[in-house]
Amino acid sequence: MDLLEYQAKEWFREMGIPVLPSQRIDRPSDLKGLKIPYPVVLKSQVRTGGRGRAGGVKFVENTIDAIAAAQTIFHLPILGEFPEVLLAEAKYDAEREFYLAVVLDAAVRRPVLLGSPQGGVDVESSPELLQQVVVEQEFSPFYARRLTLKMGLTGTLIQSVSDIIEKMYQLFVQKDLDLVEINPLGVSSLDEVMALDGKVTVNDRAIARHPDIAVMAEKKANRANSQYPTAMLGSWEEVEPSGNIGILGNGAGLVMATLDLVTDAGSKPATCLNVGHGRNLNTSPLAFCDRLALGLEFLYQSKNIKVVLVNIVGSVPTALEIASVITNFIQRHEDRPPASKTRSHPYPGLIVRLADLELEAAREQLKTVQVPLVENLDEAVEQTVRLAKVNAAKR
Amino acid sequence: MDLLEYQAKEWFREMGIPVLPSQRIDRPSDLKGLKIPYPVVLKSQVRTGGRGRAGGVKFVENTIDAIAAAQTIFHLPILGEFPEVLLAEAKYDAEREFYLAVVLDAAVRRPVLLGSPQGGVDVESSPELLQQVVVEQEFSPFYARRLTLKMGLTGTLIQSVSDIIEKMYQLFVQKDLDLVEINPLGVSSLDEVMALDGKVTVNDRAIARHPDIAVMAEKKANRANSQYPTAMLGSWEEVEPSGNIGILGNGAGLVMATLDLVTDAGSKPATCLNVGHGRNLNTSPLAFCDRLALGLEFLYQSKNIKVVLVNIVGSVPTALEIASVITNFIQRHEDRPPASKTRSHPYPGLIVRLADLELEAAREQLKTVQVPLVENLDEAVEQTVRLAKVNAAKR
Amino acid sequence: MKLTPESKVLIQGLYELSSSTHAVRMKAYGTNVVAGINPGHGGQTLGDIPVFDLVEQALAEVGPVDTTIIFVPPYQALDAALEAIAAGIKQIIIISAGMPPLDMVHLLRIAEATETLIVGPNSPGIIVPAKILLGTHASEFYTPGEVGIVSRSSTLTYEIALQLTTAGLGQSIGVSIGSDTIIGSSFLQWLQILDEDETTQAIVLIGEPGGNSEEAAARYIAEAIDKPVIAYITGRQAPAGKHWGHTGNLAAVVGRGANVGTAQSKLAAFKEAKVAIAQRPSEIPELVKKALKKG
Amino acid sequence: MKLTPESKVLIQGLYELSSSTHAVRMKAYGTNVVAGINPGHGGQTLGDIPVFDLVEQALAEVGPVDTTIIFVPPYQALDAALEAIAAGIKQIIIISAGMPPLDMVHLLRIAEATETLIVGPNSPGIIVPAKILLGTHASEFYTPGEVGIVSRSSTLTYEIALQLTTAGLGQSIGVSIGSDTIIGSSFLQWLQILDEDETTQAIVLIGEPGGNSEEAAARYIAEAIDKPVIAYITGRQAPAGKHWGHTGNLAAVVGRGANVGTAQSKLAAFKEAKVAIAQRPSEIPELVKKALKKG
Repeated sequence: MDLLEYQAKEWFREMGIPVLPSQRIDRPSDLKGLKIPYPVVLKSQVRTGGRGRAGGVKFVENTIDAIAAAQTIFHLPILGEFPEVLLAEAKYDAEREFYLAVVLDAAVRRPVLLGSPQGGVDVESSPELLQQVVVEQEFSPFYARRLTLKMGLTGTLIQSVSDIIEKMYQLFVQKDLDLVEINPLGVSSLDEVMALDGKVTVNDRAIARHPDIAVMAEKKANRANSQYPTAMLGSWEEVEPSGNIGILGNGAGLVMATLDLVTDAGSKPATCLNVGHGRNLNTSPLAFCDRLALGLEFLYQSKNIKVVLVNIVGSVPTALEIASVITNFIQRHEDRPPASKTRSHPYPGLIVRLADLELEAAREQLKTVQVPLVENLDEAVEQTVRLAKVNAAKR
Repeated sequence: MDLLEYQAKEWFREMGIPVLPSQRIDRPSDLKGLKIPYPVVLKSQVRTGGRGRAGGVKFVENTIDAIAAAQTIFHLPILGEFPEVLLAEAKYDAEREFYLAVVLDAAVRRPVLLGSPQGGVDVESSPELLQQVVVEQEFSPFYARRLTLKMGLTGTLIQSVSDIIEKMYQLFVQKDLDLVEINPLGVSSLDEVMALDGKVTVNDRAIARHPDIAVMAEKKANRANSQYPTAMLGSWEEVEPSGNIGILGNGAGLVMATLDLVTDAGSKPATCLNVGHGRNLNTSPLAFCDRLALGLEFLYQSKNIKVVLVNIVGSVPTALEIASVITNFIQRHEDRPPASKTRSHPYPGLIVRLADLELEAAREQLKTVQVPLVENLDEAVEQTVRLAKVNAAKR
Repeated sequence: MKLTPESKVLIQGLYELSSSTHAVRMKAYGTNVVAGINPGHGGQTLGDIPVFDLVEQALAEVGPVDTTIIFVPPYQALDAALEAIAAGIKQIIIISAGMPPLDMVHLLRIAEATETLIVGPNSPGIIVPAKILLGTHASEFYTPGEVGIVSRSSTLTYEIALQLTTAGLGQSIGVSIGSDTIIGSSFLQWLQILDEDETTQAIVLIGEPGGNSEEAAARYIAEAIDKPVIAYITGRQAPAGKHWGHTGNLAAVVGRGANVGTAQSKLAAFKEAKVAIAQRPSEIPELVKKALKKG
Repeated sequence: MKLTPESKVLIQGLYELSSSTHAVRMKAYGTNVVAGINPGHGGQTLGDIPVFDLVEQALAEVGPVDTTIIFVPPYQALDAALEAIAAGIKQIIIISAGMPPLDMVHLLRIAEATETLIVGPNSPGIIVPAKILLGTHASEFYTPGEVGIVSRSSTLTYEIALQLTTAGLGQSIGVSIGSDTIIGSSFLQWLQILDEDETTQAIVLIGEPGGNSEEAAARYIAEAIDKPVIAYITGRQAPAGKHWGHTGNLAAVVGRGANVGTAQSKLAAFKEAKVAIAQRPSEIPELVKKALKKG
């Protein structure tokens, strides 16, 4: 989960990382009660990058200009994202700008400290200046000093920048982060340092063990106003809005393999859903059969999906149990045809591919609702693609 | 630094260790605003043990009784200590009582978990039941489970008591403790657990790196109303109020050796002062010479001290520099004889023992104020004892 | 790596979710499951598996153990693994899904210092068909034979085992290293084990988007592996960043190329290493047969 | 233990308080101080001692180092020691006073795993008279000879060295292990080193109230030490719990006897071990002479 800049800076302040005086602005009128002296910077709080170039950052000198600028920013989407809040912040005269980050590196299986003496927007353009230090054993401040020296710092900056890195690392460990980044770290003419912008990514797995972060995650989820209990369901992703096939499988690798096969066969999957239990991050997970039923419901709600391909390999419920879930699901829907309000389209077709030692009983079960059970994966894909073309041609 | 029970319980609550609803009582009238339903236990908040037997714990059933009991407890010293505050706490029906502690063990150089299924006042009487687990490597909850099994716990108590131990250990590390003890840990008939009394000792060295604890330490020091800037001075201890010799040395071992010699020679030291720099816990220590001058002043203020023995071995300032400090000190006092208000007694005699390669210049320097410089330690002790007897006989 | 049917096996978290089912399956497959651990349940038995409160208690009873299989909830997996290491167990398979990666960083520092092999987390473990099942592999799809499978997936691995079995190609070992950001044993380690294993005649490597371990494996195969390797990478058509819960991706950060972690990058690496690439699961048996004929 | 004049020595915290004075004294005594570390001062020199920002930078310049002496402020001492260990230094002397004991617990776990010797903290270090000074001992009181001194004090150790020197008894090694609750090297380790040291003919052990290391030493002497040992324990007359800032005492806790840590308990242990006990510093030379004549 990515935090917004103002949230990241609240954490920085708690850790003792220097940040500028700032104030959260929920609506333009909040600027009337601004406690920071002008000039002030207004910044759009969006998770995407490039907001400066997009016009999401504005310097203002007085209340009238500030309110006007805030109104503009609130109505400016950045890469499609409208800001919920703005951050009003004091101005800072940086003589130099550094880049600092702590990130988890999968290759070395350790956190890595990153730093460049060329921060801000320049950091991408001079990758050769980016230095790194692997935190091999438990962190101790000398790892931070090692980075500052690789960055070419001297004198008092060694200690002051090391102190910032140490606090970033503490935050990284305390909050189970994937990434904490300060870019830029402003350096004044007196060699004082200031975190001017910050980015924090919390590891999704660890959210449940941090009550404060769990609250943030819940608020974010509510804000997104998500219709489906996806956390209970498993992981789902929209692949291609113009697609017309839904894929439901158990296991991420299997779902991706199915997606590849369907796409290679010339069709467009719209949504893929993994109901495998391994990846369910919810702490009170539903049983597999419940997730399967919920997943089917979810795909059936999607207007553009013409065919749903179910591909389940070697799960703990038997093929017969799975077939029963599917049969019950179909029967429930046949009993209660969709009300015009909630659904204006016919149900999609269904292809079920199961792999198990004993499939006859499952096949018989599915026959009662006219759903074919396919054993071979390639054949299931072929049938899916064929049916999608037929169904698409129908309407 | 020992915390009071109510302070320890505040920390327990923050860590999620279950404690009873309680309220701090600064004066008997506070009981009128009591938010805990009766019956209630009133407990004297003193650092010494045995308060129950001494009458410092009383059960009360209503406000009138509570105020009367509080007045009694506020006026009841326990081993010489009057409570500053009381703790009013809900009653708890414990079916069993356990003992739990985390303590630093100097012998194994590791924290040790301690536990006994016989807590409360019985714990001392059944030492054979006290179990221990050394936290050899970094803590992990299995160390706590190991202790609960050694204590003979079974079923759900293994996990619930392990959880308490885990939180005690976290507190131990987070706050740099020497000791955290729960005695008793009450166990209800439903196997629910509750920390009924707690003891926490913070390591004195670490106080300065915990801003919250530093504030507590400062308050405690202010309350003690200490007259002398002892933290700046070094470590001092009153040895024997009836003694008449003051000892000032550099280094704890040397001070203790001098104390032993003086006592063996039949005299009674009143106060010993270590002005060695090694043990000064103050973060901005005075220079050695300043501590020496302050230390002399401190001993000179003491009415009952007849002789001060200075014993300084191989310090960074030379013998001559030390002699100069002493000479200046004596001259300053001779110039300004004590006002009758602040001092009603003559200055003590002074014996200076210095060990250094070159002592002649120092000896000459001290001669100007009629202070003898003795090279041999035994001889210095002998002269001190003799002078103390002479001075004592004088008055 | 000790993978004989005589190996003594422990199960930590015997009463968690489906783990008792898997414990029974493992026993039935011939795995020598000597004890289970579940604090609070010491003294009970599951089938004929005795249950203990602590690993060290179990070891005092049943003697040294070769492998422990961890099923405990994800936030308790680090502690379970450290308990096993403290008791001297040298092979640990973590089935639990959802372990925070920093717990794994902590565990791996200690595992490296104590020379402990960690497989997983979020892994179905290891199977040696007809000999030993250490984990949750769907053993019914495997048959003994000459093909070693190393993978990051679970069900996709069974799919490919099934395709091989159906084509008459048995398997020597099947292992999934897990697909989390931070995992214990690597493709490299298993390629080396399979290269040295006498039964294994060909190796199938199954990769997916996220991380850069397939790229490292491709380079290693070119340098050090003598046996034929067939690579299959899933997720070619998956949109960037969509991985259905697999979190092997690196956090977006300055200084990392945009292409890192994509299936395309992995496929390019295998192509450069001249490793045979299967386009689809059903192509794998053909390529294995071709490679074995050559050999 | 490498204690020859050729040993290369590093000083961490060269500009802290009195450490530059001590660095100059060590150099003057013949100690091969090859570099000093002070972040932010890299590139400077103190006398002819080059200063670096990081230990690893210094080692790249001056080659491997035998011993580092740490003078940094107490809350930074753990980091300094870990930096030295990460750079491969195997002998660390911590002069700094005021280190929190849990920092030492952390350090010792790592020092034990890496087989690093830690002397201190809050220790004046080691002196081999006329050969090498590793720390802050008042070297002027020492002369070369046959008596090994191991102690928990600083100035009291110099006092006793002076008494021995005055009586014509030179010293082979003088070491103070420090008197903190948690310290690195122990009485036992040094008794063993002195027992094996060819120059040492008699050992003087100086103890004080707090902890139980003297009691352990007494038992060890009875079991394992062949050379004569003279023990002197200070603080006999000190009221219980008064130790002038030395914090070797154990926290009061159930299950620990009331007598633990007192001078009386220590004296009883030496008496039981039949170790000669000096009543006062000036008695030590007599007892050493008596012991050497016997030997």
